[in-house]
Amino acid sequence: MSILVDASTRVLVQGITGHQGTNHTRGMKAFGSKVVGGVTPGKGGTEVEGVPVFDSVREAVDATHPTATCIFVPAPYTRDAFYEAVDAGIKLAVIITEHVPFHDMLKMLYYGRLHGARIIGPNCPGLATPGGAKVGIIPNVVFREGRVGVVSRSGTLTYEMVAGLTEAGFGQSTCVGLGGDPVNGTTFVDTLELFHDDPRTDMVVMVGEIGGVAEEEAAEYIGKSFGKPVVGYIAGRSAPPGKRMGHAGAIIDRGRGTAESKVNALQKAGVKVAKFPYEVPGLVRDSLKEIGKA
Amino acid sequence: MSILVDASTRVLVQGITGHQGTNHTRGMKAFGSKVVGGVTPGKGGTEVEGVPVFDSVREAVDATHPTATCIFVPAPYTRDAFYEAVDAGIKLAVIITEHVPFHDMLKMLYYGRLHGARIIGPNCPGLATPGGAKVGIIPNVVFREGRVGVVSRSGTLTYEMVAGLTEAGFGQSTCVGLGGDPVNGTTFVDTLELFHDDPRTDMVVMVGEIGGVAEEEAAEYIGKSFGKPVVGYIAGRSAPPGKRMGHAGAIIDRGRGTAESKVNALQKAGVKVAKFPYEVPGLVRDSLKEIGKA
Amino acid sequence: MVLLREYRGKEILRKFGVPVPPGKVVRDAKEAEAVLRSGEIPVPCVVKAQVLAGGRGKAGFVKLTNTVEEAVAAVHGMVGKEFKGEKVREVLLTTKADIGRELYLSITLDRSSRKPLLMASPEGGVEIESLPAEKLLRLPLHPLTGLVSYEKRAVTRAFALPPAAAKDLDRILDSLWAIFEKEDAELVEINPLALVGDRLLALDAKVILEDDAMFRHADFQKEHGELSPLEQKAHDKGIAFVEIGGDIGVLANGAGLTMATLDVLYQEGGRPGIFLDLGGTDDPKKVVEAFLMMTEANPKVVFINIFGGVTRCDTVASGLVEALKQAKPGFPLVARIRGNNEKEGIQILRAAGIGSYSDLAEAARHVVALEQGRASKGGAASPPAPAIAGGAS
Amino acid sequence: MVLLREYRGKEILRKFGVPVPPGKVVRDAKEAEAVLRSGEIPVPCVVKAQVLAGGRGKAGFVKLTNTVEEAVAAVHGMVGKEFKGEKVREVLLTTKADIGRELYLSITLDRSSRKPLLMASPEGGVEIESLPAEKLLRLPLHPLTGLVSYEKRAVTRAFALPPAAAKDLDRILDSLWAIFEKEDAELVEINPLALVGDRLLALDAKVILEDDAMFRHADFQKEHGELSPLEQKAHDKGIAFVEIGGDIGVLANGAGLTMATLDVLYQEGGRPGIFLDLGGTDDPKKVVEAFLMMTEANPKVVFINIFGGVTRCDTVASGLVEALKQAKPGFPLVARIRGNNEKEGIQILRAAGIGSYSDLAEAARHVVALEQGRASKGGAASPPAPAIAGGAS
Repeated sequence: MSILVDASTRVLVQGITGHQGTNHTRGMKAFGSKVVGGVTPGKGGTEVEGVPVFDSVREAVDATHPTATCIFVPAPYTRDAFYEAVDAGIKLAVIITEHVPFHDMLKMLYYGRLHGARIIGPNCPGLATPGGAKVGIIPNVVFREGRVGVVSRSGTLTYEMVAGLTEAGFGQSTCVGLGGDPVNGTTFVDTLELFHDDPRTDMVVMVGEIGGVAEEEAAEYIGKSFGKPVVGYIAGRSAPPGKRMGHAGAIIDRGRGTAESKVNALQKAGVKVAKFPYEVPGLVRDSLKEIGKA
Repeated sequence: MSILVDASTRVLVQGITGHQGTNHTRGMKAFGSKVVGGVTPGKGGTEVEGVPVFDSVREAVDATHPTATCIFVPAPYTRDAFYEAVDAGIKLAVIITEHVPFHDMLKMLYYGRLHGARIIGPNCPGLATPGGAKVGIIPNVVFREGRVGVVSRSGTLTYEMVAGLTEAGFGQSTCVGLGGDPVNGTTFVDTLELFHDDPRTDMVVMVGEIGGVAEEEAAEYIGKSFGKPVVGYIAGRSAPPGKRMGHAGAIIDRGRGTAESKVNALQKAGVKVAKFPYEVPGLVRDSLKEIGKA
Repeated sequence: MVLLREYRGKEILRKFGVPVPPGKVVRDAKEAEAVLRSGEIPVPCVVKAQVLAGGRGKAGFVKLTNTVEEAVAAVHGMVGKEFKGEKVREVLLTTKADIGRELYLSITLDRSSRKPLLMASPEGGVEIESLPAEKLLRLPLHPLTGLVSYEKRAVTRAFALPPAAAKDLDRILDSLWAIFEKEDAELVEINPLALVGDRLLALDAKVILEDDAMFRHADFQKEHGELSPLEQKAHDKGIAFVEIGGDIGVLANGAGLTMATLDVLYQEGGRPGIFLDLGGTDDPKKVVEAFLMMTEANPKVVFINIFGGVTRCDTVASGLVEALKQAKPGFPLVARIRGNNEKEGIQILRAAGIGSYSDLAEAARHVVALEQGRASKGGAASPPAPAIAGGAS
Repeated sequence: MVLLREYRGKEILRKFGVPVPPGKVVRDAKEAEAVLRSGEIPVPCVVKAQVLAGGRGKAGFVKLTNTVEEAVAAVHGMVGKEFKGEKVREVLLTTKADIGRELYLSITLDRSSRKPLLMASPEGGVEIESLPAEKLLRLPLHPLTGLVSYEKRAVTRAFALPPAAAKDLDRILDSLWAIFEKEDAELVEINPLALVGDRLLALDAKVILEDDAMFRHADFQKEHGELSPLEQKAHDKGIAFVEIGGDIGVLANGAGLTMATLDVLYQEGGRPGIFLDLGGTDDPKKVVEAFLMMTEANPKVVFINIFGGVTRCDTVASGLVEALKQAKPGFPLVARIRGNNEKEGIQILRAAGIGSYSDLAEAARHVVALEQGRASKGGAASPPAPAIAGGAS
């Protein structure tokens, strides 16, 4: 087992004929993912990396029965591409595209929820189950099969973390990059709930950033009901304060959202928090020892 | 058992201080329904028929924990009243109001679905489980406890039917008035599915009208998987043809929607179709005999 | 249902950016001549009677004219004529377009999927209704997202247009959705949408707005040209009133009960001609108004069949008694009132000398007997003594 | 994030029907005098520097003036001054309002509930941020329904206004939602919303639009007054660039990795001063541009920390080598590139004489040693020989 994707996952690539779409189709196939089809309007009937291209998601679904879609289409068209996937019955959409307006994302989020479709992203590196499937753009070199779950709001920092784990000998069950936008389709808490129920995941590494309160909410969930060890890292301890969002920003956050607040909340919930990325593997080793798995 | 409402149902009345709201609060209480609260903005703190009135649904929910709401507010405000009920966590809304724009109803339908909230109506007489609860405006005099389910698109014709059953000695498990508008929150098929799973319902009386294809869809469902006897009646065999909706109307219907089409579909599905309302009790008797229940 | 005539539909299309040919509405031949002579609408031009019913082209109410004289004659020939019961009061003069292809587009409500339905066909025009199903694209739209670009692409692909027209189509589809949504339409239909050169042009428009949503469009000027004066009057008072040929007036409440009543009357050999659906009311004044309206329609006999839910039987009975006092109608009256406050209602009627049936078939038989002169005709104040049943208790 | 100055925010409010006091923007004292003498803005009037940062009132950048002379002097005293790093270029002259009460209203995104959040307080004004939580109404709105009337009623109740003002409030709330939704705003804030007599008036406006949604607002005129010229240049090229005081230039990809890099540099005692987040690119030209921009900022040392996902290491390496050829920078360079096509990238760098670290801490220590002159400084073409680790394979 694993969460969200595994060897049975059938991947559709929306925007497959674009530069990114083509490159990462190759990457996903190299990882071992079953990329069954691609969509680019007007390019139906062609092939990319041996994958058949369709004019519409409906046609691709009818012909190739994908179970997940990886969306690379430009931001102005992302929302409609997602609607198209949902309307064709796809229940997992990984949105790589960055600069999707959050107004669009809010509508997508609830439209997806209405149809039981989950979004990972947008502006995310996707997710991967080593030995199973990758849907997204995380470099293949960093992975190794194993039992540590990874969930991260950052893109490249995720790669850094996973590479560090792999080098230290800790394989991963599934790695999920949630995306760095203000509104994520799937949150830390959502992902932790999945890891909680996954017997193949012994513990979780959680990579957060300053801003928002998703890490604080995760801490609350972990403290209450998670039960598996968690190692955390929060990027941005030394970052300069961001631009203010009028009075409203200050009122909403009320002191939350800083690195300090996040680290404190996580520590209070029993999470071992690394000060620097390279401390993570050591803390993972400690955690696994404590539960007798290393 | 019964469907949708029973003795444990706690009813909220939105628009309780209006003429209709007040009258039918009295009616519901006389039926035996637990009317726990009412809402009229600006009238919070007062009482109607011994029922406490609140300014908002949220306050009413916090104080009285209703499980269903009966909406009497005027059509221009119905959509917002429903949103308010859903946002406060209510999962069953019976909308009596007529002349609700279908554009509003479409939005309500999917918003309700997103939150797991069911709508009965709009423009409907509501529903009642004799010996349990009534949420709506069906006259109390017509009911009798029993094992025949009734579902109808018509208002007053429902009363007529139920009264006929009662006079003939056939009590009802639950009577559901779906409403006569083009878009119903709950359809024949939805209701039949509930009756299918209800051990207290031996058979169903279904009252349809010309227009739309809800009866044809019900016939398809009954033919495939209902399993209990159904007696049907379709009003409007002799009605003059309605005004045409451009070419689109003709194209959409393609011959369906007429009394003939509905009667044929129902008969094909094994439904005994009455030609006139007063034939229904006799057909119910026949059906119950056939399954050894009369 | 607020049906708009072609030119008003086209005004809405134009407002939302759909290209329509220049046009001018005239009310008589003189006005037509002035418009044509001024060159505002050049000849050759198309003369189109502004009526609501379909099929006017085949009936000669749309004419292509080549000279001012021809056009003026065509207008003259149409104004004042009747088409399917509607008198022609306005005629649209519009420029002739050089039609390459005729396409079909519409958005309406699909009751079955409970979604707006976009229908599109590369073969539009008058024969659209007999088009085989596979030539018609049917796309259910989601009310929460509106028209999505992949759906537009599906139409574009089906239409196979030159690039400029394809761009027009994209915009027209957005406009169509905007009209449906923002104007609270029941139907927006363009048939034909014509390919003229390499551009698109809406040559006809069928727009139906939703009556119930008119509270959001306070500035909208209503026009119910398709209603008879009495129907219009009833509509304005919130009473559903339909007149067709027949002798029996039926005053019932609720569409279902009204229809069932007709079914039974037909079955008994009667000819119901006026249907008045009170709807849900418990305002006695509305009952009085409804009854007075029924009196104006002058039926041979009136059957009052009420089952009270929102409507209370005593309200109906009081209203009825009051109306009889005011109208002193010459026709007999048969009543059947049941439901909420049934006993009180029956008592009020009885005090005024009106009996009330409990059984529908029996009541209907008596009505038909009165219609056919097989029962004694009395004034409303002295109806035939009906069986006063106890009703459901 | 597109921050708008007060007067532009008020223009949007006005467009959506929110009442704002008359105002006129001037750029110098002479212009101010002309406006005031003409009576377009009468005295007494309020003179407000148009800057983006908050707190200008307390710093003397908002002045109530009673005569034309006072007002002109106030404008003269503000124009050209700096407030929190921003030079005052525009001053708003606006009529004085007789404020009865100050209220607070805003809609912004609540990341936690993933919904727009309406915040309202009957006690607005400058102290809003220190207001106790119970005086602030927080209403999460649903993106699919927008602002619903029961939510408006909750605000109306909390504000307890006279009837005319309550009506104003109802309309203002609708406008606020419409601005948030239709203009793709991140924030619409009115503070204070003033009760003047028995009516409401928006005396200030804070509107932030969403940069990412600008494709829907092609006509919108952008203005990024808060950015330095280099930051602005970077922004236009889609590169995130931040300058604060410090010596080390950091060129990384992704916000998380950039922040983690800073964290490590600080930990090692360094003073990073310029951050350049390449984002996801595999266009070598963008790498060249980014590096040239970094050169313009003139750091003591540059640390390139790339982990390739969308970005490919060989692309970055090629871009880097090309940029070095063009720029011939005077500062030393430390590189760490990992991820997609890592080996190819390292090889390209090595061929150009640049080594690449694998270990982040080690690389950071070397960067800081260079910054502090503790390591040999060479040109970019001859960096200190780093440990070239194999990287993750």
